[in-house]
Amino acid sequence: MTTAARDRAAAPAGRKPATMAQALTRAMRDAMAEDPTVHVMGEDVGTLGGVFRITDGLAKEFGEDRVTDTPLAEAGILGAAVGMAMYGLRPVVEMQFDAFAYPAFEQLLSHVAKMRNRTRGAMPLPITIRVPYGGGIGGVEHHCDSSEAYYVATPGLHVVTPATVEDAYGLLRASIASDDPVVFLEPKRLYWSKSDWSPEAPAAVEPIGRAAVRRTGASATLITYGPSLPVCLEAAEAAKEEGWDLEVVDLRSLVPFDEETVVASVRRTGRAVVVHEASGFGGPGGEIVARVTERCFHHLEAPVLRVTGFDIPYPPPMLEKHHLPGVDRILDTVARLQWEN
Amino acid sequence: MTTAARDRAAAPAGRKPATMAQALTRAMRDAMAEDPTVHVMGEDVGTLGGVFRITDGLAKEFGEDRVTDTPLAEAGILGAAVGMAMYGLRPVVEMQFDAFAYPAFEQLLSHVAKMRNRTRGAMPLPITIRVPYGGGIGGVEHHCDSSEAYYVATPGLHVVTPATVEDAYGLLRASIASDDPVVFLEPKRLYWSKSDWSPEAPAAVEPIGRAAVRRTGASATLITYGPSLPVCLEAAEAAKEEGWDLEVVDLRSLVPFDEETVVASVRRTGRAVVVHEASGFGGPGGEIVARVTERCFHHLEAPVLRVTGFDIPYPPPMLEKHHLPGVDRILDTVARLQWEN
Amino acid sequence: MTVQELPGASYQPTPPPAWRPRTDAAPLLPDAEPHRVLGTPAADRVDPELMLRCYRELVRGRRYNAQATALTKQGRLAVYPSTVGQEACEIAAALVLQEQDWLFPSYRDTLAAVARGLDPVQALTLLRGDWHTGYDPHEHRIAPLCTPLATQLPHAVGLAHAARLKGDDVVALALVGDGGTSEGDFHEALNFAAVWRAPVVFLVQNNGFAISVPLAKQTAAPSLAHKAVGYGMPGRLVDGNDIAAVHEVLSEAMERARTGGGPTLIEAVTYRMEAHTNADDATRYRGDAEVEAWRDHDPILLLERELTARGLLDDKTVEAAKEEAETMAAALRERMNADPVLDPMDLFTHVYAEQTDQLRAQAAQLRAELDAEAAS
Amino acid sequence: MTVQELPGASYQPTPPPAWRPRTDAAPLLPDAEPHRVLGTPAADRVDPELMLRCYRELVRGRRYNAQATALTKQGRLAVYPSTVGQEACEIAAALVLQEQDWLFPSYRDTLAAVARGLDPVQALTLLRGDWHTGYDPHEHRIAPLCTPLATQLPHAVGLAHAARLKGDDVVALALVGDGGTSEGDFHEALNFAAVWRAPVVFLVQNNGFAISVPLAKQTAAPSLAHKAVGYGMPGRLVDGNDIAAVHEVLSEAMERARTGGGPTLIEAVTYRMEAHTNADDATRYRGDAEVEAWRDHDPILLLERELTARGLLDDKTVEAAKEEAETMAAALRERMNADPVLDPMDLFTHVYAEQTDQLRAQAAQLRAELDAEAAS
Ligand SMILES: Cc1ncc(C[n+]2csc(CCOP(=O)(O)OP(=O)(O)O)c2C)c(N)n1
Ligand SMILES: Cc1ncc(C[n+]2csc(CCOP(=O)(O)OP(=O)(O)O)c2C)c(N)n1
Ligand SMILES: [Mg+2]
Ligand SMILES: [Mg+2]
Repeated sequence: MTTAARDRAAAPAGRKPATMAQALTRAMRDAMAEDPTVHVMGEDVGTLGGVFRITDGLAKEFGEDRVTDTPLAEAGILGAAVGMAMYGLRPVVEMQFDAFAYPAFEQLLSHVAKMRNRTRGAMPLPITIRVPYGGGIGGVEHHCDSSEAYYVATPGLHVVTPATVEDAYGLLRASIASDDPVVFLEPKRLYWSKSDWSPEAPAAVEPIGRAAVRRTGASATLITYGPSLPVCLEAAEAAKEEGWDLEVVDLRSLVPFDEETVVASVRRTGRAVVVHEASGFGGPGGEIVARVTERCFHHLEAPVLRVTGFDIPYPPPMLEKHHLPGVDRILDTVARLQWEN
Repeated sequence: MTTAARDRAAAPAGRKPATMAQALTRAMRDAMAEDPTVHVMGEDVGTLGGVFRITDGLAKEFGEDRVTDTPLAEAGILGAAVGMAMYGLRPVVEMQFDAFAYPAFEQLLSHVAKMRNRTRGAMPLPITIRVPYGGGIGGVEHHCDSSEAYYVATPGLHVVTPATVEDAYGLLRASIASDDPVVFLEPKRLYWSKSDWSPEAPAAVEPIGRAAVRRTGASATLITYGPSLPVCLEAAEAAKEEGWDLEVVDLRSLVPFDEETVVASVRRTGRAVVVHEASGFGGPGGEIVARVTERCFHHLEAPVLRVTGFDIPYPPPMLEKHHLPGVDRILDTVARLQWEN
Repeated sequence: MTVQELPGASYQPTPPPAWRPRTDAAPLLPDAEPHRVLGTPAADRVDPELMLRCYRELVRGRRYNAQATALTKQGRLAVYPSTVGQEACEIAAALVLQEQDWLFPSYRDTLAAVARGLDPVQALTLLRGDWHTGYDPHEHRIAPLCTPLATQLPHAVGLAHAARLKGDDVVALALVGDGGTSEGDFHEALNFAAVWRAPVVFLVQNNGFAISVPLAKQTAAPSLAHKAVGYGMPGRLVDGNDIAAVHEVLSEAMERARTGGGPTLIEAVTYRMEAHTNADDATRYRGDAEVEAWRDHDPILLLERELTARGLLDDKTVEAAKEEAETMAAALRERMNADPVLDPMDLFTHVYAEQTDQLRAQAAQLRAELDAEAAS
Repeated sequence: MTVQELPGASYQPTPPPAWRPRTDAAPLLPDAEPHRVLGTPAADRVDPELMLRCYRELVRGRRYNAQATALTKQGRLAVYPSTVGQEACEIAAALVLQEQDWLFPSYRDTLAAVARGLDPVQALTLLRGDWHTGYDPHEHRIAPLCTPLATQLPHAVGLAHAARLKGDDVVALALVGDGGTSEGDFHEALNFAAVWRAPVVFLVQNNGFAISVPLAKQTAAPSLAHKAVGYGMPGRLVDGNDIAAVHEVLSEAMERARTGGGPTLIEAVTYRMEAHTNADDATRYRGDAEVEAWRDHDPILLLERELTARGLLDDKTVEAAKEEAETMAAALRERMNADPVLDPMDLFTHVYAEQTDQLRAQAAQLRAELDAEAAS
């Protein structure tokens, strides 16, 4: 069952399907309506509604003072957001694409991630940094990076990424509500994924930090997040033919990392594969493998394997399909989980 | 035996001890003397010789055109170095401290790491970026980050870090000679470590990418690099009292990662601990654990464990000792390697 | 009344010792209004041959833009950022370069690269998506088309600086947009260039917008050229649709750079007549009236008027230019209609000079997958 | 001869439609030489009470610097970047602020923070090393001392902007060094400030050096104040050792910001009389003669001369100021001689609002280690 199918199954009858993009827009809208300190800022987020239209309509509803087209300078945007947060606002910053967040890394690593700590809690920074990330949309260079490794390695940041339309709403609301800075990674290629989620009855906003078992299974666990969830669910369907009943865990947030849910699953299945688009070497997968192995060592029938992007710069559009973890590569890897033993 | 002790033991009699700082200076000097395309640039590297005096004397010997005090702007420094490399020079860039390399991350991630790839090899960038890193010197905030996770997660970069005086010379020479960009991480607190290494007969320059077994042992392998090597060697000495004979592997380069040397060691000992100063979560240790576990699964008596910095912003000077991996914490962790089984 | 005579001030105040008034010869403030040549007395001094060459290039450039946009509709290009309306800047930038000079284009400037002599298919490779940079930058001395805004500017400075150190007669010309001037890299590059007196020229094409964001939200400066003042370099403001003016101002700056006079910042006032790219909807942020107002200030039109007034533009010339443009377009269309030949193994070939063990293993994995696929 | 009469130019050229000459009231070019007050007719207008207050503060500030440097020698401070010679800027920056205003200091500006009312022990916490920021920024509205250069500037802009949006009467004053002006964050902050007309004032203390690098290697601009031009904000050049001048220029800028006039960039020309920090060896990059030349332009001396000439400085005042300074220094010395109370568990307390499971486990590990250590 694909994500969309699952979502449809779960939703009450009569709802119109909504896209992840719409759910994100609605999350910001509701947060802004509820809390006057929420401000949206970034390049083209106002009049245009963002290059992905995720902020569509917000400037019209809330005015330019709360939804601001900034000058074109990412360090300036995030740095200004820091100052605004110091004064009690809750900025929601849009970085236009993954690689265009890099100019803001000094502000992110040296201030955003550390300010609460530096001031013994006196100056928390409730900033949400929305970053469209990942590939699969035929984007040219610098538009498809999976940059989560940088964020995950930075203590003081939360790193959240939705894989379903419901979560796009719920997790973004929770991120904006968080008193800590959140890097909110939006899987570009799921922007137009749909479910019967309805903006009229948005899901309850739960705190970030809990993984979700998206499919139960007994043979092995696929651990994944964001853009790779639909691929893993598809792989799990296909695996049935091979006689494997795969469990699929959607991490939803990389920091905090829900070790308990993951460990419980892997202890049960005894085998696991971590799947993500980011390059393998130094990517989040290594961390997950290390933790899971430490906690599940005597339950494991085989080493925890990974299916990830290659250790290369993101490829040009015409070659990206070879780079991205696909169903076949996942199944090939599941097959390497020492089933004979 | 400490590194210095080892180095002394290995060196021919009659040599005067030299510091790592001196070996680094000498490496640049020799590279510049041999190759007129080598240029050194950065903040305070000229007249002052750098805040750590690593470029001491170079401006005097080679002139300001080749050893340049730049304006204070790290993206500008690295960006200009890119242009210089495009024209055939071999820039050696000094970033004054770890955290002050962050402003240059866009140049590093989007250009330095990718230019060879983007141009199908037509425009390689032989740039060496020297970054003093890590703690243990009582430095205030932003002066002690272990930022290697960011570099390691960026395909296209080599990431090299010496732990001995000899390697400081040999690896820096090799890095400058490399046709690829190298992030050369200098462990600040080893700058004043000494050995009988002599600038008169510098070690042969071997290509980067090979780990070194710094101490052979049979009970378990400590996998480490840079500032943590002396700590691991000390721990290995202390472990003898507990009856453990520890092998110590110095990675020397994180990218390329010498999997063969590490795997051979762990297959032999059956147990391993990865030790580094960088925060554990998302740090290089997870990658190492994942790879080693995959390759050594059936040789392992226990999960590969890690001793790392905590998942916190680098602490203030008076508290750093609690954060840094020390001998006791390493031994406590070795003790957890399921010796009873 | 002098200071000394003041009640209470019985000593001689001195200025701070380290402070020295600078007396650079370079003009401090840029032109009060955009420099123009066409339709002014200055046009008289322009070589008719140059004007006619510009005309042919402009016509070709316009046709190139149309063809590239057409290719997006046919799915042959993933995306195309048009320079319709900005052709005068693009062409002039290419024409003022000597053989050994370097061009540093932004992602929008494929036309400048093509006008410099780059094969248009190679220029469009990035946007077609079969590779990133479609050409060897050393061949025509054109740096890779640069997408992260303003990041190419320090490269231009570094290259120019390196060339000067080597004693080579090389000037770097770097192109950037109005939006790009807000980035930190713009600032750092211009500062380095001025301090190093590097032979580099910065051409800002102020086309009114950074995607949807108008200049008024980008800067409060009197002009973007005024930014030169803060770096201690000359700043020039020029009508970016007047190709003779752009050519003149650029040539002067190139000459100054070439003869040791250091960098120049030039703002060319122009307008992006089409949407940001084919994927953009410009009606969301600007009205037709504004676009229409610029039609009468079209770079081709301005030059046509001048040439006509001077009796330099006969039907034959017009026809020949059109024909040349059509030939280029037809060839481009045909070549772009062929599917590019792809080798997935290229993914691993140019990450490092020598493949790491890890990459070798990954390449082997992909090879095996491809072989299996081919076999099935 | 008008354009129309030209042979060949038979049409009316128009400027590009979108281009409008800006006619801002703000002066375009900063002062031709550093603004001065002391020893000039302008000094007459300065309130004697203010001058005397400045005098006491300068003397205290000088003593604070001496005490802090002494503490480094006793190992009570890890490092101290002195502001000897720059006290006029530090003090004036504190004095022009109203209660509700915010100060954004760089790592060097502990004196400004102390002069604003911050407990000196809290100001020095960072440099002693028991924690990072030693105070609650909200208490005195002083942002954390900022080490990554120029990164505090966008914070100041954002805070000022937020306050203005809320309708609060708050101005942010941000301090930065001459070296810091080269960073991209400087550029981005000033541009944002100007575009948003944020109530923020930027004070550049041009003390001649960025560690070892002199201004001439930092910029080729006529002055750092000239950088204001490129952002469309007023730029002022002031003698940074003339406290009355700095106070005046800062006050004007603060007032302009407060009344909706937007940001100002001020360059104060001053000199770092001591090494970069106690760990630095200034003899490597500058000669004694240069330092000596500045002794006669010492901020305290300049003010003393003025006060003496006006008969405002009697022995009693001098003594009282000295005594006040000694009392402060003695108290600081005594308090800094006590070992700070440390709790290693603080490492985990303020990483997030709520500890993650991972951090809880790590805290437990350290707790156990500490307990074991205490038990052994
Ligand atoms: C560092 C960076 N941030 C954001 C973007 C996304 N982006 C692409 S083009 C563009 C607008 C550029 O405007 P301008 O500099 O005026 O150039 P123009 O498009 O008008 O040629 C933006 C924001 C980018 N490419 N690089
Ligand atoms: C981003 C960054 N790069 C480098 C440094 C290291 N550093 C500390 S102070 C300093 C010089 C600063 O000079 P200036 O801005 O003139 O301030 P001053 O020290 O004179 O007060 C440098 C390079 C830093 N703190 N931050
Ligand atoms: Mg533009
Ligand atoms: Mg300075």
